[in-house]
Amino acid sequence: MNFDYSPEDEAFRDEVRQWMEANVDQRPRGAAPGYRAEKDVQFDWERKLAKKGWLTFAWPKEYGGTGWTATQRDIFETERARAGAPGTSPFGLMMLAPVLMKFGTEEQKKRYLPAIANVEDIWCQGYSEPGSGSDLASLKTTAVRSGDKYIVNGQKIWTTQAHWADKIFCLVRTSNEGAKQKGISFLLFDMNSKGVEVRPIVTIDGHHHLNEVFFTDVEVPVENLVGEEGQGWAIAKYLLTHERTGIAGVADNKAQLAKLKATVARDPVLKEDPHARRRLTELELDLMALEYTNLRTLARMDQGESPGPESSGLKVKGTEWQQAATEAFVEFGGHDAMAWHKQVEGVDPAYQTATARYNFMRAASIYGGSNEIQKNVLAKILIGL
Amino acid sequence: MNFDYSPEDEAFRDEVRQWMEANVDQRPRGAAPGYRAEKDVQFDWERKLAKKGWLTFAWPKEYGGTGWTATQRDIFETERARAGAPGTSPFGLMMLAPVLMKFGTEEQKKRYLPAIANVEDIWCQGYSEPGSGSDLASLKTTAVRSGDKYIVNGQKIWTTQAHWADKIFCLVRTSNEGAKQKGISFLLFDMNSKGVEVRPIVTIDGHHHLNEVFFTDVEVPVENLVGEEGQGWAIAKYLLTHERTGIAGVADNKAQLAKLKATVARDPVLKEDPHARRRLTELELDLMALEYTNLRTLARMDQGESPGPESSGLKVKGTEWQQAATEAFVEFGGHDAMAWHKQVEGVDPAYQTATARYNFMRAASIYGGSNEIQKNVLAKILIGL
Amino acid sequence: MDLTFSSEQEILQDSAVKFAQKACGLDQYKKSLEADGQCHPDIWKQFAEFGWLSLAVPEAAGGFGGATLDMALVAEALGAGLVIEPFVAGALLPCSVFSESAAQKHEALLGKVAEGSEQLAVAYAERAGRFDPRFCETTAQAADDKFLITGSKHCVFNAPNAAHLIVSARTGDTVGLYLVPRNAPGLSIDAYDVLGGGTAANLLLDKVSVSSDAQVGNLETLERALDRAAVVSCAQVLGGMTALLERTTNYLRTRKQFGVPIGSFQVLQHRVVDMFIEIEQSRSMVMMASSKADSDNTAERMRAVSAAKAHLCKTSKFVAQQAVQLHGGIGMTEELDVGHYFRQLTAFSIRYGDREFHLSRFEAQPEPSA
Amino acid sequence: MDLTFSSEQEILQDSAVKFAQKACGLDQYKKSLEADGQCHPDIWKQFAEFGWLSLAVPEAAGGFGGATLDMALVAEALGAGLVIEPFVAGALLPCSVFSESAAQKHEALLGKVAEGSEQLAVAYAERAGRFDPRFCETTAQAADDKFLITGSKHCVFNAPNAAHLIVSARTGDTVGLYLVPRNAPGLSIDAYDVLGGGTAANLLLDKVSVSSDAQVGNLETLERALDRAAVVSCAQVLGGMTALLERTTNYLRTRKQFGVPIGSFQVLQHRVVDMFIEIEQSRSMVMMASSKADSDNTAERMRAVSAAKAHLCKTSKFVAQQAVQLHGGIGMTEELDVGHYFRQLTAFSIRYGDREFHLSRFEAQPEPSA
Repeated sequence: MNFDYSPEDEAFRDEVRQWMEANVDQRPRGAAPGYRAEKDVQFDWERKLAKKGWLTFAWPKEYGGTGWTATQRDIFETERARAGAPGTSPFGLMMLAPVLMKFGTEEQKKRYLPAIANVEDIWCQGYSEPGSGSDLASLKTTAVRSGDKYIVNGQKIWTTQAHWADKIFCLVRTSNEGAKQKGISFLLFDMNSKGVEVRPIVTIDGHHHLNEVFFTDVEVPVENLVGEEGQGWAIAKYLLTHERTGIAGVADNKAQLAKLKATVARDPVLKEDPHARRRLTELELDLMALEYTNLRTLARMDQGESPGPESSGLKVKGTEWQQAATEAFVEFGGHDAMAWHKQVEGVDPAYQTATARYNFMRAASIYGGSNEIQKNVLAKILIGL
Repeated sequence: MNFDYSPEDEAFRDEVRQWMEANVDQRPRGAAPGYRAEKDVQFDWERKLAKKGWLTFAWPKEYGGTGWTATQRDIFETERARAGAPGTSPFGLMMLAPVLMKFGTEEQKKRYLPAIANVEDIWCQGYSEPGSGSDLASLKTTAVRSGDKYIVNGQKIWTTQAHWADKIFCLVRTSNEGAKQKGISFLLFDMNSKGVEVRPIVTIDGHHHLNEVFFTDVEVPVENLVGEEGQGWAIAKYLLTHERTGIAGVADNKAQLAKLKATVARDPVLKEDPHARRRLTELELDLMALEYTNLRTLARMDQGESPGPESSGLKVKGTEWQQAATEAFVEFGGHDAMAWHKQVEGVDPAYQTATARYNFMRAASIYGGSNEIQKNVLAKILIGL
Repeated sequence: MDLTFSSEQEILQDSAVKFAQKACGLDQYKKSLEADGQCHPDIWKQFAEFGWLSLAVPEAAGGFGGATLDMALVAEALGAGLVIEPFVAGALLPCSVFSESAAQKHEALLGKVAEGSEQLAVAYAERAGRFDPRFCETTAQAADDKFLITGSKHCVFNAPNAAHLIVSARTGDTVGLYLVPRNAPGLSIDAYDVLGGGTAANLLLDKVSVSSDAQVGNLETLERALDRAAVVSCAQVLGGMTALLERTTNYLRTRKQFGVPIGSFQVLQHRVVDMFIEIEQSRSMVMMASSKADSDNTAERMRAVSAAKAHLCKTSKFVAQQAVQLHGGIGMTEELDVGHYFRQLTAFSIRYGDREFHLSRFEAQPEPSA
Repeated sequence: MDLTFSSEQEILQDSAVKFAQKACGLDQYKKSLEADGQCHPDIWKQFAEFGWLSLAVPEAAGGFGGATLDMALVAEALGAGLVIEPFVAGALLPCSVFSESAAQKHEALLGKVAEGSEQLAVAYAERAGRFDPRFCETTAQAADDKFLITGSKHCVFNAPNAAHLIVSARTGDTVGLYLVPRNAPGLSIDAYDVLGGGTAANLLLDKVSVSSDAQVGNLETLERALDRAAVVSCAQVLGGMTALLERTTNYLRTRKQFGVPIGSFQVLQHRVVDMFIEIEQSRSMVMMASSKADSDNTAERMRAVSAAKAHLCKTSKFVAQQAVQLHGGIGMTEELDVGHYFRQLTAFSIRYGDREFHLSRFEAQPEPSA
């Protein structure tokens, strides 16, 4: 048993690192996790990756992906985060794409996958509704079949990058019969369809990442249904279990810790403070535990196995860590973290956006299934009542 | 608004302190909270207090008590703990006595109260049963009326000092009709009655404080019923809300903190360690919050009011503090805390019993209504669902 | 021990609570954010009319000469009302740094503060000293009957709104406080809005000349005033914590998921209980510190204030985080007041010393005899 | 990256798991507590027969010369089985301190350890140094072809059972390890049982004379061996944590209150989930440290071991406390194994360095390049 990388993996790491060093724009951009990059920064970067053939780093070769192992993907992400580049926007690449690969028709694959791979289509995800958060299956947005179209009415909320997106994949209700999960379908459509309206939600970091999206008699061709009617819930669940390694955010967390340590090291007061040092140590140990837990999952996946029980806590622990780290930035920043939405001269760049990131990162334990919901699911497995 | 003690209270404190200094045996006895004093130590001390007239410090004057204000009682407890003396055994003095004062017949008061005040009767409490812990109302021990007697059958558990006790006050089931709470009655009887059997329970501190008590056809005169048949649950609830100030254990906690600080101050390694210092500081701040919360409750009671909402968290926070403090003793002790049930030469007395106390103190968040149950009750009040 | 308030204090509290309920809250807060210097003139005017701006002005200068507790009672109500006007930074703190003689000398200025026509700000922190008022590298060089002040000051709350700044500066071993007009030559101001509302600035002072009677206080009056500011801020944040608890219990009663109010889930119930318990413990600390903030025993005062501030830095964060978590997505938005309280509570953890500063200061005080 | 075990390791693990399930548990534990030196001869004999006592004996001395991981696999099973026999303190740790040449020289002694007929103990800690093996005020004074050892040693685990003690002592700037017969003149032993099972002693050495070939190792071999002991103890306590989780989930399924299994209460459900998550994180740390405990890079080794030990000191306490809490009263008794695991987990937090020691040591290591 060892955690050593193979010579091939080490060579791969070198290659990625060199490329990142040559290609990542080093201006600070506030592109750290929880504080999304600007639209042009995000997609310029994705186009650069696409040109290199690395944008689809998580896709299998048959769909034009890299076909990398789980370990290689993790190395790539680690080097990407280390270089300070933003993560790829997940909605098309990591969420819709695997769904289409598994459930899509040939026609759908041909139509959508290349446009994702070439950063032509920007996607967003229509899941949550005002009345359906943790209880997602109670969603009410309807899609009523009418000839060769669905007529969609309803409202989605918390829709990240809806204001940037060309297209949306949506969970909609096609039936009210039987169990509520059974009436849900998975539908794709254009954001510029008639009847789609996007309203911004400004979050407590003072920025606009999220939106409400309203649908009024939106007409969607029936061929935009993925899978079958009523299969939407199964598709959503498939997606949840499909990719678990990214969920802990280890790659970005490691970059955050390195940044935090470097910040303290150049802070004349904090670098001598045993309590600040101890806080870094505790963050580092917790991150090591997370990192090696993630490696266990990677090793299983490289062997073709599913993620083991170790992976179940990754989301909970990963988001707790991210929240603790952003909190540390604020506290280390002190007065330098007080300025709101203004770059003040002389402030360490690490502290510049500290409060906005701390504020926004509170969402990490809410979205994608709150940590309370995660624990409900795990409890069911452990206790089985 | 001020927290200053009146000159009268200060004079009272001086009086108590002087008496304690003159009368508390200073040999270390392991009589710290959570690690009960030996029987003779406990009751020799109580007899000394009784002689001084201070054993019934929480009783009203009409029953031969001191009639002290809540603040005076707190001062007394603080000075008692500061001097290193054990707290009074609560079962007769603090639990049965107020029940009898409120619900007892004149005959019962005359028969039992003086014997409690003179340390002639040692009492224990028969509440919990193997199947009835948090769900106390489900208790199964039966008392069946037969002429002028009740015939008691069943089993109690976690009975503190049952092996010392002359008498027991018991919740028993006199009816299976209607709501389970309605069939419970409050009964007193002798521990040397025929059919009472006491079996020791050794706890994880390695000591015998607790017992199982078995009842087989125990005959109890009907005049030993307190209140009426079916009133047992109401009596038990009265008792729970009767005395809330002692519950946080502030007096003993302050003595513990002083001991912990003194121990660190004479430890050549720890006294220079910023992390040990910080841990003491955090304990001290948490205890201050608890102490001043307790003072708020005392001030209300001195005004003749009931304890306010501030008092609701005292048990939860108080026991958490006690557990944190005993844990600190173990960690500060290190190797010196490893010896099990043996006094090893050269070991600081504070570390001598550290692990046993830490182990036993885990019970603090379990007994008297676990902290989870406490929070259920509070949630009902706050949310009201 | 007497934990009741005087009748004057009850009136003060009552009027503040009513004002906050009637005139404040999210809508007013949004207007205040848009107002000049994030201080809405209507609100400030009412502060003056209630007499709150003279609470910290010494009687010798025609003020109310109030106790810290008086100010805490007002601040708690303002905190519950999401008020961002600079009650502490613009009036209470600066008025409290004046020595008695200086207050008399500057009665006119303090009168303007009391009537709401001028604001002040205290410039004591320097970047390299974090929160410590004793760290002062800014110098005041005596020259003829003037002082020349040179150095930099960090995160001076309310400086952009202040007609005069009160700047700490060292002459040899002594730190004095000097009244500096905002437009004094040699003074440059880098202004910014701050987290949770309000403004601040970083200052550069290059041989700023002030007259010899510009000294209005010293390190001792500064530390006493900062302690008062810390306690009053604690009271203010306690108001915010209480408001968050109320919002959260309401939300848990009304928000339904899975066909039931989410308040029926035990994990969320216990979380609310934890918030409640922390708030009650915090209230005790605020009462304790309020009662000792005006003590002549400096060590006792510092112990009490640092204990309370350090404690509330922790508990306010917990309450703010849980309030957002229990509200879920809606708690993350600017639409609800919850997120704005969250920001204010976060800002509190930095204002007038963070937990680390106060824990260390607590540790530096001599132990009281017990 | 290869997280599979070798076939030898799988066999080792398999035999240990089966042995622990079959021969160990609460009944055997109680017998062991009553046995001489809290080490039951039947158990120890089987340790020898399985070859576990030779795992740490160098091949050069006829042993297995195993990796730390081998020992960790056995220890985890023993921990799950509530075993108190001194696998680490009496065999693994002392056998690991021998330098290669010393091991050859003392092949006979090590052979006896491997066959289970003798036990050893390592005396390195001193009260004033807490857990630090570099703190060594005990001296070894060279005299003719002998050393005279003088000083005191603290909490020497398994010393009461040891035929020979391996004592660290300083000669000038160098710390050596010396084999001292238990009955050596000048050596006095204050023996005691320890929390959670096992024995220890405090030693006083007054010019204890040993021959010059009694030196079996040095500070470097001691620290390496202690790191191994720490990792193997982590594995052992991981076994205990896993057992506690299993006991607790079972109890939650079967214990009824208010007419339902208590496992239906969400707060208890989430508590069990927290235990599970901490255990999985801890397992990752143990795997990490096991894989690095034999590294030639001392800083890497120390970082890895201290990270794991510090982490498990915290998580094991959490798991132990929650297991007792969720069991309620019955978890507080000696009747159930839960309370005994609790004691063992508490003892673990002290053995081979507490969290504070390992956090500080972690901080003292140079950062690896990333």
